[in-house]
Amino acid sequence: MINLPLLPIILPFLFAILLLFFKENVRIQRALSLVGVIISLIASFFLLVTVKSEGVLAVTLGSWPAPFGISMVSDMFSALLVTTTLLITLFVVVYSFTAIGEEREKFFYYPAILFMVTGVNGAFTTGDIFNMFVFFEVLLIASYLLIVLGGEKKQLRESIKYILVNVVSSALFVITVAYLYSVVGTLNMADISVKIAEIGQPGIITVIAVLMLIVFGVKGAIFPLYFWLPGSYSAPPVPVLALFGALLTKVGVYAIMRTYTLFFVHNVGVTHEILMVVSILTVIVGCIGALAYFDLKQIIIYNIVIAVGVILFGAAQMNEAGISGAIFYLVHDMLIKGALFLLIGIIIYVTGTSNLRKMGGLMKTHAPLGWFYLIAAFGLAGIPPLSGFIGKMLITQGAFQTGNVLGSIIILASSLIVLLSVIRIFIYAFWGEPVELPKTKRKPYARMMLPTIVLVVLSVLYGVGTEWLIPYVTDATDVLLQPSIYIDAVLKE
Amino acid sequence: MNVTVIANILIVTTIVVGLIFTIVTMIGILRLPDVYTRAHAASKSATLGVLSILLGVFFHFWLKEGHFSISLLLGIGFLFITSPIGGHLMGRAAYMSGVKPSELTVGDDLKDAVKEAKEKNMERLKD
Amino acid sequence: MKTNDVILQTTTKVVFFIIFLFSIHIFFAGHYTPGGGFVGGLLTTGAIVLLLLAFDLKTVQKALPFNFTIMTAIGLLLALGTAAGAIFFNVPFFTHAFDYFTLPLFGETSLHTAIIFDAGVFLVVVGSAITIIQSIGGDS
Amino acid sequence: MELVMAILIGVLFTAAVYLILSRSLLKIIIGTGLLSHGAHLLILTMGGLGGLAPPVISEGVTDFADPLPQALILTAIVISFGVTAFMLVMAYRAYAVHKTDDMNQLKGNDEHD
Amino acid sequence: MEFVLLIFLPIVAALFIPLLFRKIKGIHTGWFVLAVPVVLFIYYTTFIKTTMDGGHALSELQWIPSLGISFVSYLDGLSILFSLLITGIGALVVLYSIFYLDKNKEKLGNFYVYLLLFMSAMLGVVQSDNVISLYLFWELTSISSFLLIGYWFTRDGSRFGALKSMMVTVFGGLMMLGGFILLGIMGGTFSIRELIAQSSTFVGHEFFTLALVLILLGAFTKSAQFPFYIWLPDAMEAPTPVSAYLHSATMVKAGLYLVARFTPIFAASEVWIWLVTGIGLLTLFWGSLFAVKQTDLKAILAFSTVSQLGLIMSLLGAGAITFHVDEALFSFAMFAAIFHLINHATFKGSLFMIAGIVDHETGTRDIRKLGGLMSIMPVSFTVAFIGSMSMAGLPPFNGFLSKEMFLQSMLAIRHFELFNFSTWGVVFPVVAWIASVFTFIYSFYFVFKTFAGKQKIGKLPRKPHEAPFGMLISPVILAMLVVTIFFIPNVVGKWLVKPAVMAIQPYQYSHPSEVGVHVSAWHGFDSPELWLTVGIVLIGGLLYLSLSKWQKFYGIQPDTLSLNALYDTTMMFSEKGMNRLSRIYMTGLIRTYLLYIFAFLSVTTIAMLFLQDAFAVDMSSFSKISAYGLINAVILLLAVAFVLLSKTRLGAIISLGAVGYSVALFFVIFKAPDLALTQLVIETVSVALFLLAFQHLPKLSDHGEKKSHKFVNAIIALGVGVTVTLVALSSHSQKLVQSISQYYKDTVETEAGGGNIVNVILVDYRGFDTLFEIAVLAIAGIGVLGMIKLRLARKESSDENK
Amino acid sequence: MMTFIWVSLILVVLSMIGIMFRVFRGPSVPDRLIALDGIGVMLISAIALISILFDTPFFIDVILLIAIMSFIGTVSFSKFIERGEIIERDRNR
Repeated sequence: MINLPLLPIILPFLFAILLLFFKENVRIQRALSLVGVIISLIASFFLLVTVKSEGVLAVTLGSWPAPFGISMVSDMFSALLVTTTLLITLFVVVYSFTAIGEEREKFFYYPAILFMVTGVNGAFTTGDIFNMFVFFEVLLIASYLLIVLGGEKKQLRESIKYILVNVVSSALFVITVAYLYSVVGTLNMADISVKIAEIGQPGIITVIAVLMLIVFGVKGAIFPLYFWLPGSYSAPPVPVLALFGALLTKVGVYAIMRTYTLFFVHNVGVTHEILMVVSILTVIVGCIGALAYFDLKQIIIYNIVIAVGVILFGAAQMNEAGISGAIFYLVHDMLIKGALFLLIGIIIYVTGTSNLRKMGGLMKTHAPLGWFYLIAAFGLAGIPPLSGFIGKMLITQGAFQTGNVLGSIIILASSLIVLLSVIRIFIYAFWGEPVELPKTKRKPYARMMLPTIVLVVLSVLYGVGTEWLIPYVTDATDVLLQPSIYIDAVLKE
Repeated sequence: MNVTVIANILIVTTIVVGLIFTIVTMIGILRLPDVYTRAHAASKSATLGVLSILLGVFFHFWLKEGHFSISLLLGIGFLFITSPIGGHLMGRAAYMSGVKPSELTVGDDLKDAVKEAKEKNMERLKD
Repeated sequence: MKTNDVILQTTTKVVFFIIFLFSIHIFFAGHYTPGGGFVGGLLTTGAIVLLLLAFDLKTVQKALPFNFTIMTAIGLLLALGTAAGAIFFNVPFFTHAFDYFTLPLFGETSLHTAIIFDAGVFLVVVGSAITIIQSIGGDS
Repeated sequence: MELVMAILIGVLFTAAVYLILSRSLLKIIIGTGLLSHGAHLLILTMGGLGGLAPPVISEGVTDFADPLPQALILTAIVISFGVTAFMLVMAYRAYAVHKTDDMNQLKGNDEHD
Repeated sequence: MEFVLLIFLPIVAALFIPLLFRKIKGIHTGWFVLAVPVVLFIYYTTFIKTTMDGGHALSELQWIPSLGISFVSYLDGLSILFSLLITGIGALVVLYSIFYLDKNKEKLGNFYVYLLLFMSAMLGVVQSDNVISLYLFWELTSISSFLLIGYWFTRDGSRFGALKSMMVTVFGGLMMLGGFILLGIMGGTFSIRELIAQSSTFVGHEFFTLALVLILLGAFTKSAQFPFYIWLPDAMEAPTPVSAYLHSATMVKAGLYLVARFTPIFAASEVWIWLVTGIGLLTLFWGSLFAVKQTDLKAILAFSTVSQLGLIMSLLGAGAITFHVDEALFSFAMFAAIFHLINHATFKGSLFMIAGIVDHETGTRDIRKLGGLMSIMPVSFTVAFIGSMSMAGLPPFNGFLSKEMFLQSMLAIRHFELFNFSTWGVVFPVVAWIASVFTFIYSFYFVFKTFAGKQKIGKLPRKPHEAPFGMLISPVILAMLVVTIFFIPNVVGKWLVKPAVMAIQPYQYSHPSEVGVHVSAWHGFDSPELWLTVGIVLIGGLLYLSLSKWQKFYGIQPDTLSLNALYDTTMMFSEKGMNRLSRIYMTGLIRTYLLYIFAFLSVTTIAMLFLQDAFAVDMSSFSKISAYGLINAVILLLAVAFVLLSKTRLGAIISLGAVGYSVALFFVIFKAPDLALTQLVIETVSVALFLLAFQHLPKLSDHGEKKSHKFVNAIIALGVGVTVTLVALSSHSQKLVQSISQYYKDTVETEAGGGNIVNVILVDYRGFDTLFEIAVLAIAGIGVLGMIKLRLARKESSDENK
Repeated sequence: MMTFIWVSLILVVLSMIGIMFRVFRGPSVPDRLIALDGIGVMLISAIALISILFDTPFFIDVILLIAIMSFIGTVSFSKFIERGEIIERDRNR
């Protein structure tokens, strides 16, 4: 099956198109989107297994030889991310059945999700820099649709900022690709890597590297480009927020990791130093934000920023521990952010507010919610044996190995701030004197709990079962650290 | 006197005619006193100008390159149909949006017609 | 206010067909000369816009009774289907096939699966552009 | 020619950014329009402007303009058309709901309480 | 049997607790729980025999073998000692809690789950041979402590204390993890045994001191050393059994365990000895000083715990000296440390239980309201008396023995000649002695202010009476131990202490019996420590009697200058301060955010361009300037200027259209017919769209934007423009590699069957781009439809009213 | 011959620039529009001449396209100026 890497992209796309035919029928919408996600997920698992056994899979579309057609490349890194993406989408879709409301379901909610997943998976899989731009646009426009769908006052206000920042960053993306094309004359990522190695990364390529960092940094929300994120992400309803929080910034992070391990590896002293400084600053500003707010959504949103900083810090180390830590942390963060957003969605549903000061004593009425929240919170903070630990440990190890002592200690200390910010939610919302809750139906609560719990359990398994994942992560790390594996797979002819 | 020379003469003539009209258009648009007169310059002489030039180019491709361009002919036809209508619409739009004609204008029949129509409309709304 | 647009409406009826034919021409010419699905689709869109300008939404809807969202979806399916056909032959996605045929009337022509793909593009462009224009125009 | 184009593109970007930073939503949208024009011209310029003929196979022509940037621009044009349309509608919906196009009044408090 | 699994036994048991609590109402859940520590205690005693011979037992459970992380239960003297403390005291505490906590009023299910969780965690900490799993259990103790302190979660104090303890201890834990990772890097393994084996190679490694400091941070925070002790007094909000268990007998000793465990690795370092001894002594002094200030029974005990932990810590530091000097003089410091650790667990455990009993029976723990309970609660008094006197260091109680040894060690430090100790060493015994005086005072203060003096029964919330029998069992057992140990110190020493000492100082002993320490209560009149003790009793007694006269001097210290105030300020800052800080730059205005982005973009890029020597303009690579190109450029410029200057929206659209058309003209000039076609059509459709949308939009206005803002905007915009231009010129001048497009020109006819290369690229070579680009268009279409048709804004009341 | 085309092209472009002056001067919006329409027409001439200069027939489609587009543009602008709304929902209401 030569087209295997394409399936996780094409299948959601196909189902999204099919859903357009049944705009008004909510039941078909739900069923089809569920089926679509599950089938794609199965395909992605199959892909994961194949990549494990056969190494990097590359297919150049249209049977053209490699640098001329568009190559799609599934290495372990992208296969892992693709699978995680679909996994989270599955839970969010099930959660949405009860949480999103029938009006939105009738106006292309599910197609938009599937289109977005198409874009995300495409961006993860593509081996062509301009094609990546196209996939970015697919996921962005789907996200514009999701963020504004419903047309509530706040949504409209914030989505303008979101769309504006992203339009600017897209324009920057285009010009950066143009610069790169001008210098190396090719668009295929493997080929670019080869060409850059041939010419030994002159200064202009380093400048382009910085531009790339800025382009992807806007999407990945690094300092000082993240400012748009907290406001915009707080606008859409929770399931959308969960999807955004778990997936969108990660695409930017993926792109940075990919380009900084594949292209710009000949002047590490400059490019990766910048990346590292920026990532530490990202962690710090994320921490400030996570503490500054008393709003459930905002606290978790700022934790996205922190996580981005941590992952990129790991990636900037360019050694085995650092990179595999970054990969571990990346997947962990996708899972746990999804879980946390779904959890706070339930809290907001139960209490009718996202303001922490208006909550209290939920432990007396909603104990299971509290416990699962606590587990997820500890997982986020990297308490072993939960999911965040191993990534953070490896990242720190990698940083110590390269001698970045201060950075590692900041990363470790950031865990404390993360813990403080999420435990504050626990203390305010679940402990304390109970406040009067608005009347809510029990049934939706239970239905929303189901996918959430499974996701939390998955994240716990991710932490506990680290040993099973290590072969996969090692493969992914190898590809990132040795670009030749990737290049050989793409340019094999 | 072979074909090329004839073709050249044809081409040059048409293009020169076109150029003259084009320049006249420019002068008209710059110098005429109000919208309506300028619209007149733009829609009529400009159309003529472009038609001639296009014809010249058509001849060039047909006679010298052997490329009988249907779309060029189509374009000539299209311009011929639409250009005056565009002028008409713009003139009307100008009038409706309340642009005053030049003081040199002798009579304004449309004013009364519009007034009448408006009054009728008001009456209808009253019912 | 009721306005008198007889001149415009009459010409539009003629001009619409000119534009439409031209767009079809450009669409088919695409593979060898400038043009293609995009421009073709956009031109058709332009033609429909002209209709909308000269008449009104309701009239045009009656004249062109399509659901443009569905048209978009069909276009996407068509494009995807052409590309995905390759899956059944286990060759890389998007592998096109073409051959030269000698058809009566047209002379030697190449039949290319890319043209189906381009037709998908055409449909999507028309469908979504008109969807957008109709929605904005229909908004009060 | 590339020099002229580079400066021109710089001007386009300057104007676009200036408009994007302004307070009026309308100007911002117009600014994004300029931004995409600038980006498209840039791709073309980066491919090189020296080609002698359009990249269409015809007899006796060998020195084509670089077709690849053109294809990329075409893609980019269509995408920015879609995004602009979307943004336009979003802007006027925002105006309809918020009754203002002043970005200072459209500011969020970013949930600072 | 794989006894590593036993670490998890309490957790497994905890799984059934909520069920038992809910199903079996008649029997106090505690009875079921009690079985766990008892069984474990009995099981662990069987190892004493092994450890007495200097042996150890090992059992391993793999977790992440690829990274060298596993659960290893490594039982040597030290681990067994702690395991026995944990399970032994644990059993007593559970027994006590059965009577302390009412089975009908309390949520015992939760309580015992937390307690069992803690027990597992603690066993894990003291038995793990792998630093990573040690860290795992370490954090688990912090978490279970958090849950236990916050057990009565509706009380403000509980929540505050829980958070505080968690913040401090988790912080330490994280730093410790950093230290562990550094050790792992230095030694290439996470196993403590293997690390110890190669510890000699670490000295001088660049990370050595850093790792040491980081690990000590972990130990100091957990063991409530100065200045991290602040969490411990607030942790007293926990139910008393918890305080007795976690916050005096076991969890706080984890830090001591850690220091002891890592002594073989770090003892070589001067920093280690100074820090451990110095901070320990400072904590001892500080804790004892402030214990006298407190008025809450449990707070007194908390500060006394802090102080006693400091004592043991300083002993551990002094014990490390033996690494450098092989003199008998220093050899018993380590013994004293371990011995006092045991003693402290016995007397402090009993004292806490008594404090709980007093609280339970009188309804208050405020020492100012208590007094004269001696006659009403004789048994409690006896236990409290025994515990206090032992704490004060008086015979015939075990505290006396270890206190004497402590003083002896501190005196010995004077003779240590390395690391500047010869000059500063004299400070140690002086501080130790003063601290002991205060220890004496607070011990008396605790027991006599509560039980002696006038009865103030009227002031008590409840009518006091002696505690029920069950509640007294545990404190009485502990008190009996206090006395017993005094008489058989050397038996305890042989069974428990010496094996532990050997585990701490493997470089010195090969068998426990080699630890040449013999404990005796009487050293003769010429021993200095005897006279020190006499001095303590005399001065302490005097000061205690005049307590009311000088206790008020504590008021001198303003509240704002204390460490607690520091913590409170920090927490306040983390909420309010961060909020204020974030308000400064998170303005909610998109202009601000974009300013950051653009400024960053232009500054970094231009800086990189020149720093990296990348700026280059190579005129020869440029094509020649054509006249029509130039004219068109002028047209474009004019159009752009008109866009900027136009005052009406129509004018702006027209000029934007003009820009679009001249771009199209550029496409014509640069031989791109496809682009020109597309651009023209799109521009027209866009203009139509603009016109359509603008009928819904207001007139163009700059809303009175400030001149200064406009100026800043212009500067930033110019910066971006210049950046784009410069990079464009540079990258065009450095076309270092031939473009791939020649391939398309060569194959388009033969292999792709087309003539228009651009179109063939679009539908064939790069058809995938096109497929998703039309997807973008389609999504935009449905998006617009959704946006216009779906309007929930009408329904919602409004979120702006808040 | 080429020189002749060149000169013609320059003349056409100069006319365009002359008309551009009217676009800026106004004074009314319809003035500008009319001037723009004129520019559009001249653009057609210019491109026609350019196709001769470049010696390629591939731009001829552009000519027809500009004609179409400028017509649509003119119609929509004039409707906008006249009525403020360019596409009505139902005219017969």
